[in-house]
Amino acid sequence: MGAICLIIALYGAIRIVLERETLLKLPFVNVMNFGIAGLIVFILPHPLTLVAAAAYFVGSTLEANAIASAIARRGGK
Amino acid sequence: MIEYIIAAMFAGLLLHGIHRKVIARIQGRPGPPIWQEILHTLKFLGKESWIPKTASQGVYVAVVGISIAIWTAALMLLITQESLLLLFALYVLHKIVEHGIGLASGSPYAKFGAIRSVVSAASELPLLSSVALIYLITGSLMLRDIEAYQAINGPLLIVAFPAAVALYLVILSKIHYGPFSIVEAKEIVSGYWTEHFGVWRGLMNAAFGLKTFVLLYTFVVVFIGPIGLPLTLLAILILMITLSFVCAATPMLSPYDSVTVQTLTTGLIAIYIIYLGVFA
Amino acid sequence: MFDLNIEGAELFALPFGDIVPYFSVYSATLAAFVLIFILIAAFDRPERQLNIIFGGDAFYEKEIKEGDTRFSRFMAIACGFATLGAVLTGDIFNFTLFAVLVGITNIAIVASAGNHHVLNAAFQYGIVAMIATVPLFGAAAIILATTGTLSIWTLAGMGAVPLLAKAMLILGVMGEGIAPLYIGKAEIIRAQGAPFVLMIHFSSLLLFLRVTEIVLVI
Amino acid sequence: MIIRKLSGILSNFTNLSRVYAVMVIIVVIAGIASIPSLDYQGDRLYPKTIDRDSPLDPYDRGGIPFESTVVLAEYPENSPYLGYITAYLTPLSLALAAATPHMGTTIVAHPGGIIDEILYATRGLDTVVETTILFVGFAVAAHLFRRREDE
Amino acid sequence: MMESVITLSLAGLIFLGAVATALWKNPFDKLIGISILSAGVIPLIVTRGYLDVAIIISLVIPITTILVLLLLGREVR
Amino acid sequence: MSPLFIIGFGLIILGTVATAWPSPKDYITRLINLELPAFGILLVMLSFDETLALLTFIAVTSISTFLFVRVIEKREGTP
Amino acid sequence: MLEEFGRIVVATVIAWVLFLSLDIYWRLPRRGGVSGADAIGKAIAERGGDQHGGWMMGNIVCSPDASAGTLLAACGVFVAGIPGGIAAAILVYIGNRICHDKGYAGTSGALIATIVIAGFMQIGFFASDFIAGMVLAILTIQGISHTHASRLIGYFWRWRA
Amino acid sequence: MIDTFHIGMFAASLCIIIAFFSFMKETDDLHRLLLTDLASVMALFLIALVGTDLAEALILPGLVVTISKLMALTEIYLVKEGIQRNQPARTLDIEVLQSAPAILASILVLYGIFLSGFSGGAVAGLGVIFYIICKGHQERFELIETVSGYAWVAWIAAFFIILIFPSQWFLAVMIAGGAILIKVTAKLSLIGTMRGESDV
Repeated sequence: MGAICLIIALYGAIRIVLERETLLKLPFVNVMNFGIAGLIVFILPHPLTLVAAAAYFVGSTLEANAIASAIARRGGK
Repeated sequence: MIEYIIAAMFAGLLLHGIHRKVIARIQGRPGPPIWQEILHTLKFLGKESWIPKTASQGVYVAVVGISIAIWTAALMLLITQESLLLLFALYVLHKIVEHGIGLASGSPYAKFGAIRSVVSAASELPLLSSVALIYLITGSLMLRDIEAYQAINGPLLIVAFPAAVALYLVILSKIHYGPFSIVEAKEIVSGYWTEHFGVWRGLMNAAFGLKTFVLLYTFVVVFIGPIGLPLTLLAILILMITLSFVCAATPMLSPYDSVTVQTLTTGLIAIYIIYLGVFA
Repeated sequence: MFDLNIEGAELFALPFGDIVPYFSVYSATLAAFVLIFILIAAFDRPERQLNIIFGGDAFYEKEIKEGDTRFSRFMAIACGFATLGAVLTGDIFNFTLFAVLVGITNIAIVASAGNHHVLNAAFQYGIVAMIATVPLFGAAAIILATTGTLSIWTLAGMGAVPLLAKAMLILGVMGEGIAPLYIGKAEIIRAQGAPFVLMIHFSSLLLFLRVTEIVLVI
Repeated sequence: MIIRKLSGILSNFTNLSRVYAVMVIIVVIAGIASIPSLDYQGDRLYPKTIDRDSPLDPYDRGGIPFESTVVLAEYPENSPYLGYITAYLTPLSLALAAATPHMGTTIVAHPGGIIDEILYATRGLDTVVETTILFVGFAVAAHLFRRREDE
Repeated sequence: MMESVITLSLAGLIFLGAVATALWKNPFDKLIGISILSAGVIPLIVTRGYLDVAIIISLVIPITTILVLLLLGREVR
Repeated sequence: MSPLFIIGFGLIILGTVATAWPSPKDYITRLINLELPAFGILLVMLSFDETLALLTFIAVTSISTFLFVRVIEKREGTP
Repeated sequence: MLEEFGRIVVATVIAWVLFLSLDIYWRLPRRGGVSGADAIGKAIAERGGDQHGGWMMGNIVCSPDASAGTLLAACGVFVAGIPGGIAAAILVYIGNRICHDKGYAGTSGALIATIVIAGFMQIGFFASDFIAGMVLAILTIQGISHTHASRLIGYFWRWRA
Repeated sequence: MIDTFHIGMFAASLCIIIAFFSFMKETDDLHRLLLTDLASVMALFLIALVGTDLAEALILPGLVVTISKLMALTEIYLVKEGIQRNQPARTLDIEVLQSAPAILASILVLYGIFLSGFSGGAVAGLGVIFYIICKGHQERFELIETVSGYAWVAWIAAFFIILIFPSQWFLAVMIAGGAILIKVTAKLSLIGTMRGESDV
């Protein structure tokens, strides 16, 4: 199961690298985040891991949100 | 104890007089009598003196005291045959005296002198490398051990020739009218001690006399070895005259050239030390 | 006490846990000088500068702001105590920290002048002092890794410290103690405060003296 | 002439940092050759013992609260109560340790533990200097910041 | 076995992110590269079992990103 | 020698090169590239299990990033 | 092995339906919640996708929505059973507050997913299936093709509205 | 024998050479400042290579040195260039800056207080900085400075307690942990207020 998450995370990362436009990279970032958050839970099944996965997920979502908003406010494109 | 100090002071001042005389003779002038510096000092000591209003008073006075203290302590070290490293430390602290004297009064000339003394901090570096070399050869920095070593193995002058050259350069850079004495060049009146007059000037003259004597004495003790008092004094005199010859024959370098020459010397000696340390 | 023939006899030691500062003849002499200079910095008035207006007899005194003097006086005293620590400490890493403290107080003393050139000098010096932490801490780390200890007491006379570490230690102290050259070149003449500027020079010279001793001892 | 050229470089003080960088590079390049001959003995003092199953994972050094444990300090005779701080855990961190095995860092950073022992007790002077450095650094920034507000 | 495969893939993720960060020219792209990099780093921390560290780091990294984004906001006209 | 250490030092070297010669040579690029060696040293510390230092290091790196941001935005600003 | 594969496929379909219906129910495709989501939606529309679908994808990127709620609830149930799912809901709510979002979609997603997963665990499924399933489900929406996914969501959105 | 330490040393030497070479070529002052941060990473790398508990205890002072020097140097840079009154050319007004700070900062501050010591101070300080730069601030400079001054004194007192009355180690550790926490947090958080906003 962990392998699925890992492969999807890697796939997401590769798609990020291949995508040209910055805004359209962000959905792939989201895919990668899902994969990594799932992977974290599979690596170490422990109640605290849930918090770690949530923290990672929320943190990177916040990051993506901030980047997208900054691009929107800056360029208007 | 005190008599040693007084004697050394007068000897140093006398050496200064000889120095001036030799230079004058080489340059074809009659020159002042050789006791001129002693008379100078005595005259200054009797003069009326005060502290300038704009000066930083504590530094102005304390630095004179410190300069006397440093060289007295250095003489004591030589007599009690303590650590050479401590002597080196006291010598380096002399830099502070120059700097402090220059800064204490608000005078720009004195400050220029002080700043030149700062930038020529490189002149201490040869001494550092020569101390390290001596330690490498003798395995000790106590003056008594160095004397013992020389009593067995002959003068260090031969074995540690680069160190001797370095110390010679250091003395040369501290002597008046020399190629490296940029801190008291004539374009900045008389350098860092322009503003010290009266008793202060007299005391400093005395301290500098002591300094000259101590430096030359150190050279003889460290590189030639224990040869008895009369011979030591003779060696000091010869050394002083060679220094005077150098001073008379060379022009004064421009400030940064002087720094560069001193740094290069240090670098060469450092390379020699590393060579000794790694391959020997 | 390690009885090496370098710096004279040991007078006494002051244990602070793993860090054992010691007074030998050498370091006690240096410490005495440091105390004198701390006293000078603490109680002396800075000099006042006279500016002559050329073409006339008039001159005026530059006025000194009380606040500026207070700051640089405080920093000079702090620098003095840092120097005292650097001279007395018996531990390599502690020595490097004291060296860094000397460096940063030097920056502070220089930077308390408002002049643009002087601030520029403070900045340039600060950059050198900052990159000097690489050789400083690097030397401490290499010494710790190769000999397993940082205490000068244990290291003394062992000869186990590699040449690389020694060279880096010297280089690091050079970087922290390079301040006098900067203040010399910058127009420090216009900056006030002989006792404080003196302290910069004094502290870096003492750092050199101390590092010479350390390099010879370890 | 080379001396004149060199002194030209030295006299410009923005070049000093460059000269310094060159010196560091030279020393490091010369030092690379000697690296293989260095032998690692760093674990003489305060070595790590890792016990993956302990709730204090990377920092488990043994001992029970208000008792001592073995700590390899440089001068154990100078710290009569060596090992007590290492062994101590606050009630809160004891509760955490009982609850989960994956919070070792938090537990040890809470008062008590080996790092506190080193930082506060055996090498306390380091921490004094360190906090003073922070204080001075901040004082410089605050002084300059405040001054520009006054003007 | 699984452990080493995971480490290897995460190493791939890390280097993908690092190289992308180094080579991309647009600052926003670079920040996305950093986020790929951190996606590789945090599971490695979890693999070691330091969950508290992982939580705090995954909260601090977005803060760093937002701090950098302060430089990339809308131009004042 | 753990794989973490190898990844870490590779990352440090890569990051150092990237920071030393950033591709568009402006402040922001360099500031972002500075994160790469920081992550590298994070992994090195992790490989030695120095977690407390790691935690502090990340927090301090973030704060120093803010210091740089403050300077850069002032520098590009208008009086 | 084949059975496991089948479970994952089923879990994927369930998770897909669950989060898509919840997101559309909470009107995520109506507009971009924050400016970033808005911009992503417009960028996708420029590529030839659907505007409303793009907005929803932007919203998923910019804030933990029902999909994130499902994933974290699955994680929570995987590590700690039903209480884990509820804890996940709380965490998702905090995450939503951080990301400037009302938090209806994420929280309700997490709660409903907890119930659904708990129910499916009674008939032989594992919570881990749902983690993998959710990751695959999000892959179909966000990770394959922006334009097609957005058109699909747009189709659903018009059907609801 | 070649082991981890040696490989690390080689890598560190290589990095130092690269970093210093680049530093040598650089002329712009701010770029040089950025490169000094890179250099400090090298120093930490060298210390971290030792890999014992002692190394870890040495990294923390190393970090303090870095951050305090940077603090002083950036301020000097601003004053020296005469740009300390500049308004930022860009503003960032994204929504998350309104919502994120309160929650993230409170998590970080609470966790930092729990950690105590220098690590806690750094974490909590980061939280406070983040809050202040996003939400604006009121200048309470004097008060915070005073508090941190007293905290410093308390730590010195703790140090002497450990040295002179080692039997009171428990009290001393508590004072020390708390005092350093307060001090570091206060100092670092004041950086956030020193941004010199347009609303002053």
